[in-house]
Amino acid sequence: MHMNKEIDINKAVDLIEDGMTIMVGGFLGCGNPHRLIDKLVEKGTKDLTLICNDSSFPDFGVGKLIVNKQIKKLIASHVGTNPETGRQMNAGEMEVILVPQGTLAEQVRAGGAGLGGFLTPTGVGTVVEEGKQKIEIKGIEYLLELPLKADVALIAGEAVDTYGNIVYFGATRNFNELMATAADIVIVEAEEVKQVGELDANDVVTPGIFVTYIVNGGAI
Amino acid sequence: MHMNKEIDINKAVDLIEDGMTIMVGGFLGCGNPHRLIDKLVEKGTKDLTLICNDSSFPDFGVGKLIVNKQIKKLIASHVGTNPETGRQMNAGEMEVILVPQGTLAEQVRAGGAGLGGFLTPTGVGTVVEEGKQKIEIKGIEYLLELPLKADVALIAGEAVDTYGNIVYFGATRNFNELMATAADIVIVEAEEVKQVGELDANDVVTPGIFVTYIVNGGAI
Amino acid sequence: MDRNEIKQFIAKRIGRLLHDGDVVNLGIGLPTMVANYLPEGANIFLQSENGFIMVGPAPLKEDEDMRIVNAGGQCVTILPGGVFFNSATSFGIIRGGHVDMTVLGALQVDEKGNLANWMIPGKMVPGMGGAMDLVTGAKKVTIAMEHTAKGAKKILKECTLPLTAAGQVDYIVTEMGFMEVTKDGIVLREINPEFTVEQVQDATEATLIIPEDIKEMGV
Amino acid sequence: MDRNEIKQFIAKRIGRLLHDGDVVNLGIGLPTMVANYLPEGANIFLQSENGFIMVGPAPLKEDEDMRIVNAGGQCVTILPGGVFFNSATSFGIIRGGHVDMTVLGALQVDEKGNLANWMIPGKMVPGMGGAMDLVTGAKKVTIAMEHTAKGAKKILKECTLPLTAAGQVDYIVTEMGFMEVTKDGIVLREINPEFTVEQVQDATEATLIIPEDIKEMGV
Repeated sequence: MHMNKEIDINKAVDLIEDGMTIMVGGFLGCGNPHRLIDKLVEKGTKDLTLICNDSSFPDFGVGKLIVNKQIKKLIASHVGTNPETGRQMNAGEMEVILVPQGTLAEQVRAGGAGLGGFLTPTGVGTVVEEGKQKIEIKGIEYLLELPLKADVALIAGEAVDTYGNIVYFGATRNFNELMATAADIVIVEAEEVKQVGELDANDVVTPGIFVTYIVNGGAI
Repeated sequence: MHMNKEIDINKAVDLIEDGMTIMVGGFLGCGNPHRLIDKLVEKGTKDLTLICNDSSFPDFGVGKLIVNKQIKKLIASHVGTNPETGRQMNAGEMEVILVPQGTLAEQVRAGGAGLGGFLTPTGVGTVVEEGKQKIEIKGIEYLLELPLKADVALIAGEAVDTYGNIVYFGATRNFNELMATAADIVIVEAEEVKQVGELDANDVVTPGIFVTYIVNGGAI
Repeated sequence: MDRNEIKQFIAKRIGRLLHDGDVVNLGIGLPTMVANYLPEGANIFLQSENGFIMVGPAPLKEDEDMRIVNAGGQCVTILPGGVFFNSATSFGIIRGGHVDMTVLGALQVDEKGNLANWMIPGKMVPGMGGAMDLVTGAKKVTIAMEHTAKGAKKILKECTLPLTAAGQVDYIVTEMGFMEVTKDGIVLREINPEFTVEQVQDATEATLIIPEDIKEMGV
Repeated sequence: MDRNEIKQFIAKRIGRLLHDGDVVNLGIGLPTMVANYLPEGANIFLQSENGFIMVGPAPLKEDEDMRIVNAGGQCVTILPGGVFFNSATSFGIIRGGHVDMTVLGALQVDEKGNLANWMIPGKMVPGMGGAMDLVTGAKKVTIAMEHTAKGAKKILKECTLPLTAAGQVDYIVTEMGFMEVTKDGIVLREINPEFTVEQVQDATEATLIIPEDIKEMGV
């Protein structure tokens, strides 16, 4: 059973419950797990906290979750491409926490890697430092940033074997590789499902031990 | 010129000067850049600070640098396989700083990634915490560990293109990928030098922008 | 110069700041145009913070692959020798000082090298994206922008908008001149001969330092 | 039981602690022998902290590849579905709680779950290698060892040697019994029928908690 993690997309998305925190890989829609997102829009699961690099566009990828008002709180680095995000933010309908992109990536990585936090020079002297501990190391000031974790991560993979080993293609990798390490349940949408042994042990990017379930997306 | 980073092994190793800090990839010799090390032994460069996972065996890989008394200070996670390390350490001839392996890996990564430090639970309640700042996050104690950098990193790569893009094989990757990001001068010993474009952009592990020089080791 | 000519003029001058082997990150908009003016014969490695290096030109419509987009979300290509990586590696490259220059636009920049380019309170809050990391981490930070915005000054004594980063800007390139931010203030290194020093100063709130050997801003 | 039988006995019992799908890291020496007693039909993913998952058996001499070695430096193989990664990723897996169980030897272990297995001051200072991370990060920590060392007790009220980690040990498996470290102390869950409870307690400095339903240590 552990050895074939394929699951029906409905069952997969049903694992996401109202109020959960989800991470979704992707950058302006590139590398979003589009089928999982569409199914989540269909289910209408609500009050979600969404951790994603951005809120994409209103009609593309994670942007649809915003338009469908399923997100209670958004943690992202950039929301400028989705006017509905700005509208809900300004209207007080959705809480938005803006984080520098490198810090967001590192927070997710730290969550997956069991680190209690890290020191970054990014954001020092800006509003980003508000409420954060500042630590000086060898004369340079850093912000102590804390890890992020999620209940469920939705990941887009290119080729995925039935153990969950993932190979990405092109710029779709972005946050997917990191988020696959940082959630209790990790669901990967595979463009192509491979048999175990078909992927080269040197080329696999995400080891299958991180992956809970695989949804076979089929070739676009 | 930048586009072909190949250099003679003598010129490469001459970049290492007495008293410098060097990082050397590898784990018990597996993934050590053996030809670069042998050349460094031949040169006799001394008073080096060596950052390496371990001190290998007396007659294998970095262990030879210890036996040849070129190391003033060693930062490693394990030295039990090289009796000469223990002898020099006990005789006060060489300073040895022992670091948990995961912390050492993360310190090197932090050095390359511009982080000021990170919080790890590893070492809390042990001698490793001596002299370090302890920070509590959500009721859990962590040690603040600082980044490591080096003047020169010696890296072992499997296939390397002339831009310095590196693909590793098997368990040789270990610290090589991390150290390639964390030194002013990065010298990679390539089992095989490839032309630009021969390596798949999705499979390259170390982007060539980190690499300063390539030494063509030729197939073993 | 019309606005397009102004942009080309600025992009061209910035192109001359780059050297063979440089790793460069170009922001969206005007900065992206610098890619058209890279020094001849030099190999410049363009980084895209969403996860790859050696960004190539846009493909033909029929060759577009939605899996290879730049940080602006537009389909691009990757040149031979390019590499894809994840966002943590990408920002490790940026924050770790492995990017030689980043070129970005600005809402405001000041004589202390402070930059504001990510939000206007109450109006526009798109988020900082990768800009804070880029400005903090890149070895050199170059601002590419029109000297004023509809007459309003943008080069100030002190930024009034929320900062992107404090004290990180190295160069400011506008249609009026090429400026360097030093610890003494902003030095007008080169001036566009279409303008006088007085005109440049009038369009600038910060007091410009005018060196004796001020040069003509050639492109 | 001779020493080899003792080791097999311990390794067999630990094998029964593992479940289908578990990610497991086995230390060198006795712990490595657990690989010979994995539950039948279960897929256990053995991790090697030097950088891969799905460690396979040692290859034939002629098939040895020096590029595929385990954390003890010995040539091994990687099974289909295995993956190589760098040391930061490897310890991210370990420290991040993605390893279900680590099995290690001990010099000393105590009733608070403290472990000492990396140095004897003035004598042996091999270094902690990956042990501190493994003991801190793995979900379950199992100690595999002979109950005493040449008659000297190893299961103590309080460790006297420098610690590897504080309060992290979950299970202790020896030739005498299978013990669980709880917040009340060490519970002797199973006893090898070759010994009496008194004999086990006599070989143990810590006061063992003996449950009413103590079981026979089957293998």
